[in-house]
Amino acid sequence: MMLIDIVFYTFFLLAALAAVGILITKNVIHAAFYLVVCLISLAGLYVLFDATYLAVVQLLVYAGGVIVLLAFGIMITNRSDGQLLSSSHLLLPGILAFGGVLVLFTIFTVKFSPGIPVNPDSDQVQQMGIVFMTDYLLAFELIAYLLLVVLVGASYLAKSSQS
Amino acid sequence: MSIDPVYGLGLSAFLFSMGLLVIIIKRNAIFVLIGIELILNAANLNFVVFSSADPANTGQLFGVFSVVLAAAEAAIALAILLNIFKFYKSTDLHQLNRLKY
Amino acid sequence: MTYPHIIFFIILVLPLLGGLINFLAGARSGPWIATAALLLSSILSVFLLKLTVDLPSVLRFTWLPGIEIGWRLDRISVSLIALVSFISMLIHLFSIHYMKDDPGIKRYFAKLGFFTFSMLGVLGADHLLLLFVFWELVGFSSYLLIGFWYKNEGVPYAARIAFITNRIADAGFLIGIILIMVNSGTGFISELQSIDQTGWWVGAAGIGLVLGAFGKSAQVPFFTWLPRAMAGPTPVSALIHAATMVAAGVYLLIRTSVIMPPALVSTVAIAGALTAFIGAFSALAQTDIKKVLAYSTVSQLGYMVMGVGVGATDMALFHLWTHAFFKAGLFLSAGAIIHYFHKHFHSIDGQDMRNMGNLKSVMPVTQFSYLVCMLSLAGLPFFSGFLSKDGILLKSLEWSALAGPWAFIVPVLGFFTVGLTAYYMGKQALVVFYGKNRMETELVKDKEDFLTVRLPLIILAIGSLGLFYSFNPFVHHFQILDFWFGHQIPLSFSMGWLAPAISIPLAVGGLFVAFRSYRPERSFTYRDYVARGHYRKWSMHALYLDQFYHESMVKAFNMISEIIYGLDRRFIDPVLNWLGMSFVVFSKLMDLVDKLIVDKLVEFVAYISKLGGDFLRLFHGRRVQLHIFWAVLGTILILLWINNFM
Amino acid sequence: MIDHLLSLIVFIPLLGAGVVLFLKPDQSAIIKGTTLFLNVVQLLACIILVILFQKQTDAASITTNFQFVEKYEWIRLNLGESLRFIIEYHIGVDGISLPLVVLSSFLMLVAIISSWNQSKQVKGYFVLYNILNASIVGCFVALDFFLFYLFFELMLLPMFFLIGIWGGPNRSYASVKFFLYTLLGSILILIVMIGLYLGVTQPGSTIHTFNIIHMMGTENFVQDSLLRPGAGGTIFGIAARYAAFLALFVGFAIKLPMVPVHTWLPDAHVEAPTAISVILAGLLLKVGGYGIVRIAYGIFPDAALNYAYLIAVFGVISIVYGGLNALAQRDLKRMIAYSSVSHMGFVLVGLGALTVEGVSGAVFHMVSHGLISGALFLIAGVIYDRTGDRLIDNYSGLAGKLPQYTFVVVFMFFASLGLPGLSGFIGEILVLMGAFDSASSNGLLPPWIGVVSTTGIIISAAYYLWATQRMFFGEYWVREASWESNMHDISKREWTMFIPIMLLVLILGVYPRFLLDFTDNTVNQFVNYVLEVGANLMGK
Repeated sequence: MMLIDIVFYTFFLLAALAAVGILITKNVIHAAFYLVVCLISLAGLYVLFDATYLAVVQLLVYAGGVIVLLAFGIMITNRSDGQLLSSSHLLLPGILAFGGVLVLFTIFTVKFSPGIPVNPDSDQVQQMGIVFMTDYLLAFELIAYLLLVVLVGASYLAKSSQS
Repeated sequence: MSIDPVYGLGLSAFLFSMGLLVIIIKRNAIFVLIGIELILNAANLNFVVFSSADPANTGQLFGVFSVVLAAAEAAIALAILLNIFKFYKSTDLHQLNRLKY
Repeated sequence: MTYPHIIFFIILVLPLLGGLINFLAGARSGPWIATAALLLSSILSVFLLKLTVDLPSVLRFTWLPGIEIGWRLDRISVSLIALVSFISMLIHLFSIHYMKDDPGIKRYFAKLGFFTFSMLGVLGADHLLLLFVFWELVGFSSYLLIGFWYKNEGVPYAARIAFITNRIADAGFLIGIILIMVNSGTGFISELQSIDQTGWWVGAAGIGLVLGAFGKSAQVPFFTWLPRAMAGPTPVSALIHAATMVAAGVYLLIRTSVIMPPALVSTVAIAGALTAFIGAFSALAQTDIKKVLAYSTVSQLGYMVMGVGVGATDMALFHLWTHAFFKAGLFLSAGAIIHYFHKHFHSIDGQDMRNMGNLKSVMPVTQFSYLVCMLSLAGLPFFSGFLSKDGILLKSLEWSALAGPWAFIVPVLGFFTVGLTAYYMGKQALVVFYGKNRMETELVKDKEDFLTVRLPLIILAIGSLGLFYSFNPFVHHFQILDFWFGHQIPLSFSMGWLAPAISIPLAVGGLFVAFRSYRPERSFTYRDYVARGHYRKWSMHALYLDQFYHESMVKAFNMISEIIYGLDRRFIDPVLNWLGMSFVVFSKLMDLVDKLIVDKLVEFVAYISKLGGDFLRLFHGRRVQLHIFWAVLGTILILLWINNFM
Repeated sequence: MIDHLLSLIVFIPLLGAGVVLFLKPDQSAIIKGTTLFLNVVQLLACIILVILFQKQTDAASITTNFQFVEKYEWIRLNLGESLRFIIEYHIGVDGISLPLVVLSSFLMLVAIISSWNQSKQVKGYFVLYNILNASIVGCFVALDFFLFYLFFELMLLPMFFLIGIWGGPNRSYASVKFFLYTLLGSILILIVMIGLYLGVTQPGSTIHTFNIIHMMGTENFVQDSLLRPGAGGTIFGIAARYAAFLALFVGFAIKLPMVPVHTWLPDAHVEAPTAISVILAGLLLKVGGYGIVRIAYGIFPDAALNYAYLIAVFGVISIVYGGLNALAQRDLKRMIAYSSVSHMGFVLVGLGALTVEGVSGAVFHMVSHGLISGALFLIAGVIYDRTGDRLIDNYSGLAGKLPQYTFVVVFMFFASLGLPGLSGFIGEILVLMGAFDSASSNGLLPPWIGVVSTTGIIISAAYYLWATQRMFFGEYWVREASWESNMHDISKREWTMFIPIMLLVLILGVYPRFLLDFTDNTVNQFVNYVLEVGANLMGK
């Protein structure tokens, strides 16, 4: 058992447990923090899977931006009367779907993963930068515009409701 | 690195299923959003796992796109949620039946 | 187009042009312009006569595709053209005086010009169709002129009756023309002699032509329109209803009698004699100065038609000619009298002879002209009327001798009419010009205008003298007839002296009886004139024919039209509507079927799909999240399915 | 340009409709001006057409005699290997349709002037008006049955609205009546049209066609068609071709109109606005007559010969019956409407006679009656504009008050009752000559037809003169004192409508070859065609 394995399993378990936590908690704030844990764990896993750049992005965008947004949303919408909305009558269909998907994906994993070659790591960041600016330039630009539009749109939606 | 991709894929499947379960059984819209984030991350993990086997790292590339899209989605969804809350004074999905029929 | 035709067209168009210019010019100068145009026209027609005397001038052209029509100017037509334009000129002249104060004087002269144009066209036409065209125009202008004083009561009716009576006759005429054209291939009057006269159509066409002529020439049974037409201005009566238009029928008969079957010709003779008699009989009791002349015109036209019927077409034409002068003279004299009364005694009916008397003292020239024309009409020797009338009577005697005993009705009626004519004319002259003034007021001395009154009267009176036609009044051989018909075959009838021997005593006798009853010194009252006694009433109302027509035909006709209109509104329209309604009922039925069966079927189909929808709705709609569940489930199943195949 | 002259004439009014459609409803002056201008252009095009039209052609038969022919495939569906569904845009004129085309353009122009003071919903009025114009002209030039039927039906719609919206007090009844009557006729025509389409193929192929010219060729009928000459099939006990002819004839006779299917006419006329009455009497009735000549007679010459007598009898009945009805009328417009029935009877008699004179007369009478009845309805409109009343008995002695009007009225009344020198006479005399000639030349009609028809001219004289006497002669008097102030004589605008018509009536009356030279060649060929082909087919 190497150190790296220990780190891996730690992140692995953290992510899985955080997801379970999200499921079972009734408090939205808790759920949001479980999500943060899950996301950070996943960022760690990304590093272990040689995706350092994405791991950084994950930390910056998710753990930073999205969660803050989420927290604001929770704070604005959840009134302090303490009524927590979590229970549902849809437990059975949810579990069915959960089971079904899990089984299916497990089947796929078992079926396809043996064929995946293991790749020696390389300097990815530089390579990705090149690819972004050459092969995927259009997509890159589009996603930039999309973000801009979303920025404007979100602020507009939020603002128009004020008046 | 020599981690077996099976673990990654398994975790991804688990997270996806979990997100789905959250989406289906939770009544609070914010939980649903969180569930969606989980699903997106599951998908991202999949990208990363496969990317590690790919010399061109295309998976990671798309992971970046996906993260950005998830961020955009979250922003818009929260804005809509805000409006819905203004209107209904609630985020209970079971009460949002105005568009039914 | 040859030289004579150019002149003819100038003659033809001049009256029309004169009338038009008159209409555009002022009321003062316009009539003179119209008169001048006619003067030019009559001078040109004399010139034309000189041109065509040797060779008839023929002009033909295609009017309708396949139908050639044309003009023909021979001695007869050109002579008559000269006559018409000359008399029309005189009447224009007289009208200037007569219509001086009428506000519609421009309209009047325009219509008069139009009439003259049409009449000249009738005379110049060689083709029956062309003749018919102008024939109708003549009728139309006559309608316009009779109806000239359209505001007066009875005038519009008179105009309408005149036109419609003529129209009825013309319908027959038209049928006759078409039958001739269609069956013989020609409609030229000058070629009628040479056409093949076999087939049923000849008789029918002949009857048609005779009908047309009878209508225009006011013969039995159509004559009632002519006395009514006296509602028009008196110069119009002189021109149209005495001298020219009514003679057009005779002219037509003269020209077309060649194709008529003998039986028809005999009928014409009898109808003519009958008309002559009825006209003279009706003139006896008239009190209206113009009505007397009107019935006398009917009677004289009867003579002419009788002349055609007995085969004396030449004499008929001659009588037409002489009649034009003396009858125009008589009418103009009457016009002068009426005008005199209208001017000086406005409140008195200036046409009622019972108001007149001793007019010789104020109207000497009129009296002279009237006397000459009257004696000519009465048929005394040395006057033109005697010559022509005796010609006809003599021929009728000859004809009846050949035709059989029944035919003697014709000369008998003819001679009887001579006596009647002399009687009523003598009576009229005595009542109007002699005796005592029968009005409350004194007569006013008023000089007759020379140019517009005396001149036309004198010219017409001179034209009525027999001197121009024959120095010897008892010889039935006239230069003018030679001129018209070429060398004339002398009468073969051995008793040429018989006609004058009978007619002169009759005429003198008639005048004598009139003198006995109405001699100047004898005073007679209104009562003498009021129609009493059967004979006077029948005479006054012209055998009640007019009333008969009105009561029987006109009313029946109107009633039929009302009935038919009722039929249209109450039967045909409702039946069609009912048919439409039955469609509506049918459609209501269909509507029921639609509602109960078709609609229900459609609803059933809709119900089925609703059931399906409701079933499918079970999977949706309750919760938003359920959609996701189903979607995932579906995806899983699809993926499993794909996996199975892979 | 010259090649498409006919299309131009047909589509100029549609262009007008399009332009007017895009104008604002309150721009009435521009709307009227546009319509007027385009109509003048159309009339000029018609005049060019007349000038370029060859009076005598080398064509040997009626089927090849058309000029200015335009022929394009319009609708084409391929139904498998050798079958095709083809509708052609096929137009052309010959001597029979040319005068009617010009007449319709001319009368339309006059009617625009007549409706110049129209103020109610001007835009809609003129849009419909333009459509009406195009459809009428289209009817006269169409050589494809489908195209003809299209225009024939298209005519109905604007007419329905023009009567139903702009008409008199009882307009909805009248318009619905008009619509239903003519629709019934259209259905009969439609049935025969479909039957003919299925029975006729293009020469030398198996493709069915709507081409009228092909339908005239007896060799183009398919072997198993009921309508093939000599096929021997019957419909309701009548030989199929005869039944088809009767259906067509009735369809067009309703439009003509013929007694006893005429009762829509008086109602429609009384309710329609003046300009529409003019078009109705002047043009729509002619479409019926034209349809009989071009389609019923053209396609079924044998049936035409067989039923010539019947047609003439109905013509005679129309003449006398319409005339007597006119005599009974108290409403001026109704009287004129019935006189139209009477006069269209002459057209039927002329067609029944099937002689050159008769058919020439029928065509001439259609044109002449178009002008005269148009003017007569304008006349009724003049007095109606002044007082809002058309009852003859409500007026008296108008001659003194309105001399110019009286002049026009007398002129037109006498033109209509057939005074020589005016066009009405020529038409009538040609028809009568035809009727009498028929007895001796082709033996179709006995002479009594002509004799009884002649009574029509007496009856027409009776009602016209009676109306004149009652309305215009005598002392001046009108029923309502309030009318006095409106009693002014004919205005300049009204003179501009009357003068051209009067001139044309006069010219046609004095020099009928002005028109007959155009029709003569075609009519000759037409009569020869009907007589020869018809006799051949009847012999079969």
